[in-house]
Amino acid sequence: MADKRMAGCKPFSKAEMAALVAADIPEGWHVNLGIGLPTLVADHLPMNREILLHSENGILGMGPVAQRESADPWIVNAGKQNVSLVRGASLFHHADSFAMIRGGHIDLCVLGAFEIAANGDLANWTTSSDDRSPAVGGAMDLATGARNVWVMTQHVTKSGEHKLVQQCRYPLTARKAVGRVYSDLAVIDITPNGFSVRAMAPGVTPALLQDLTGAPLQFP
Amino acid sequence: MADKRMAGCKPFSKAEMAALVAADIPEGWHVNLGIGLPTLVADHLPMNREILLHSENGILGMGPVAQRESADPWIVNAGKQNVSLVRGASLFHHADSFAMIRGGHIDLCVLGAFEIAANGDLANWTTSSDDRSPAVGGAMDLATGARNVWVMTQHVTKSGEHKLVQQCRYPLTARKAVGRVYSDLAVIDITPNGFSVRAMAPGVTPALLQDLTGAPLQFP
Amino acid sequence: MIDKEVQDMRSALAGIKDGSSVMIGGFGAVGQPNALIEGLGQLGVRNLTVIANNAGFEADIGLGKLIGTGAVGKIICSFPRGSSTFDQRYRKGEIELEVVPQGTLAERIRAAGAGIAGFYTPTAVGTKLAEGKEVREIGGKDHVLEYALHADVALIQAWTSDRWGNLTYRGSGRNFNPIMAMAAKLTIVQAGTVLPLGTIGPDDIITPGIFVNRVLCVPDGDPPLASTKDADNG
Amino acid sequence: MIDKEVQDMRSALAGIKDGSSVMIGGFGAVGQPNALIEGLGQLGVRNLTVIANNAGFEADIGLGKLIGTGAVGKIICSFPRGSSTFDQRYRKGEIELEVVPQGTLAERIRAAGAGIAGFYTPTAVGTKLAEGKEVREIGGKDHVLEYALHADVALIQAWTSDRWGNLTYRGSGRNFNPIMAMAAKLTIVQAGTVLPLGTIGPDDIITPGIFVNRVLCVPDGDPPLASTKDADNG
Repeated sequence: MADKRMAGCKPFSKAEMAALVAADIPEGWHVNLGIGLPTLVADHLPMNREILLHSENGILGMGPVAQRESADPWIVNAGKQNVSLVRGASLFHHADSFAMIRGGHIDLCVLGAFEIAANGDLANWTTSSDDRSPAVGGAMDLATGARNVWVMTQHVTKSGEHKLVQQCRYPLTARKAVGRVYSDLAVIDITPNGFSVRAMAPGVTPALLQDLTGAPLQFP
Repeated sequence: MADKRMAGCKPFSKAEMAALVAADIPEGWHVNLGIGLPTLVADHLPMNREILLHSENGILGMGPVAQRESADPWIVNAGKQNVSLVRGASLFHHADSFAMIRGGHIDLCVLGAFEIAANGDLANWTTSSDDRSPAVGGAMDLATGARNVWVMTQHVTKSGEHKLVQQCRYPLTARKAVGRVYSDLAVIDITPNGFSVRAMAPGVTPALLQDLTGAPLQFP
Repeated sequence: MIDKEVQDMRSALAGIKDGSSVMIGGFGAVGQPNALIEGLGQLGVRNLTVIANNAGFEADIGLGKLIGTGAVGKIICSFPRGSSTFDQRYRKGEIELEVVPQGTLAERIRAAGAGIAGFYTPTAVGTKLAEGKEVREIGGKDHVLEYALHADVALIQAWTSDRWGNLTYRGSGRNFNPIMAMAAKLTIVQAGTVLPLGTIGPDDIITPGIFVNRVLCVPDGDPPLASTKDADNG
Repeated sequence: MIDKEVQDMRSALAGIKDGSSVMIGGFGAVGQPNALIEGLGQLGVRNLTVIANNAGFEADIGLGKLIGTGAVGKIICSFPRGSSTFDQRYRKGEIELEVVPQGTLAERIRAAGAGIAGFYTPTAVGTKLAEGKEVREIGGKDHVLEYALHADVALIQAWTSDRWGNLTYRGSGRNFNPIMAMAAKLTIVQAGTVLPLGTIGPDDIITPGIFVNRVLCVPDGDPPLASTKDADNG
């Protein structure tokens, strides 16, 4: 991002974003980490908290991505990576797995996003400019079913366009789904009054953050 | 039954009725036997045919009712009797069990009946004269879901009233459900043209059977 | 560390109050959480809505006893016959009854756990149990609309558990227990044994701990042997 | 004696014809019945409707290869990305696509197996995947009506079977297999091992044989190791 206004800012790295998310997850939560950026959260979970990772293809209690030499070829996560199981893990079929999701049993889902609206609307599965075949996977189920939906995303697109917006332009994944956004510039809650800033990356000012956001920010 | 017209007739005994039903079950069928008379069918299944018995409380592959000394207290059938499992039996929960029933996977259900109509309507769960609390159990699911529904019943009530009728007076269990009736006097198919007699007990005449039946009989 | 095991009945049942809806697992004597039901009776709460397959059997144990105390204001079940305490109160109009076909009951409970708000089933079409309900033809066949059945609390009997609440069941003790565990806000388990985490293999767990809130170890042995003669039942 | 084991691919696949709808289990490389898919490709049938989570991956194996042959006229799946053969045919308009959210896909398949004609789900409300569908408010929340998804045939990968078709799965190979086995008129299983009846314990059977028509023993070893880097996926 070659935005001059960013001079003096130290945006959160991907690892820092993942660590911020991980630090906010209470012990005992059952968590589904979406493909991409959210997957990094697994590497930052506090060792002294038991947090169970769910994979929509039928695993509760995933461990880290397996090293190639020790990988069990029969166990993959939703990103088709070979993963391990922790002690106490369980396996089940797809209908049971999405019963967990849709039934509100998953405490948290962390997803990527194209756009997040100030009312919590999420667009993360397809863009109107996308000429690939449309593909949704489990995103709609997760965004609708999880008790809490947090998004991890760069604050603006590579070309500098807003991703936190007043209203999504891209096709929705779910309405009023997102509760919190972890971007490289800030941590922002979605409240009945819209975006509310919890924390900012070093050097980011309220004025800058507002400039880079397509809807009004609250600074409580 | 003190009906003078029955002189010279030899109605099927309960065991004979059960044997008739059992003889008609092809190898490989998955069969649910209702409470009461139908339970007797289990004792008459041909030894040289593999027929799997289903119990709606989550068993496929029931064996005979267990002797008290060898009974496993943790395994009961739908009639709350202790039963055994055969080799190859499986256990599952209630929703999965009724998925088997409702999904059309059970080849045959054998039920008792208060009334069977000529169009296959079945009334077997409550009578208008019944002042006990209404109780349906799995009867409606079984009568609706099983691929074939056969009824085992006395041909008339103890007071001589018709049980095979033109139209049920008692509350229905399921519409157009029954395919065949095994009574103490005859084996009767239910066809698009109504009751069609397959076999009669020794000494029973077509005229007598028609007298004891509340809807026209075909004798093909 | 997650540890769902509680050490006494009071902790196990905390939060159940007058008017709570309570699912109770079990079919016949197998898989019934008798200790939890007994504990519930001693709480002194009233006006419970109970969701179970039956309305109990013996008057001096389990659900039959609970109903006898007058704690239950309504029961949703498939087969309330065979319970003298229920019969007495029902005849006097002291307990409300909703009879649901057994498979519809199971599916409504499963739907609640699975986030399905309603579903179309062919069961009960054209019968008095479908009266007043929406009927729709789908695929050339009539179906009744039935709704998810949620509860505040589920009382579950399991054979083994671990500290995460991963459960196994024994024999036909599975019955309604796994689906009820999914359908309640607060799922309380009476387990015969609590094993170290990891002892129950990933393929062997029937109810993952995600559905369980509390586990009370109740090594209360086998259910009584059932009658070997045929019961009047459903 | 019931013996569902067949000895060759021809017997396994008999009855699949032009226009058949075919469910194919698997998620990633795990639980995919690759031998059956290969056999299906060699049948020369056309205009198949395939129901699966993905549209295959590699162009030279499994569903990707099958699509490459032009045998598939329509695919119903949640995530058709990552399949070059699908992409090519889709851009040319040679294959029809119905995208279904993964959980709705699973539930529609399960509904077909369970005799549920339709259900109300909150997933996809307010999105373009709910366009044209009935939306109903139940319990203060909008839900979309979705229908059961049946198939003529299901191709299933299992770890072990017996001659009755009782199945177990390995690791995450369960995925769509158990529900697809319930939802098709003809369920054909590729099993790594066929064990003597009774070897698989009653509590260990995941798919009871009632859902299985034919079993072909295919001891084809482990799936390939997946990438350890994150895939573009869903």
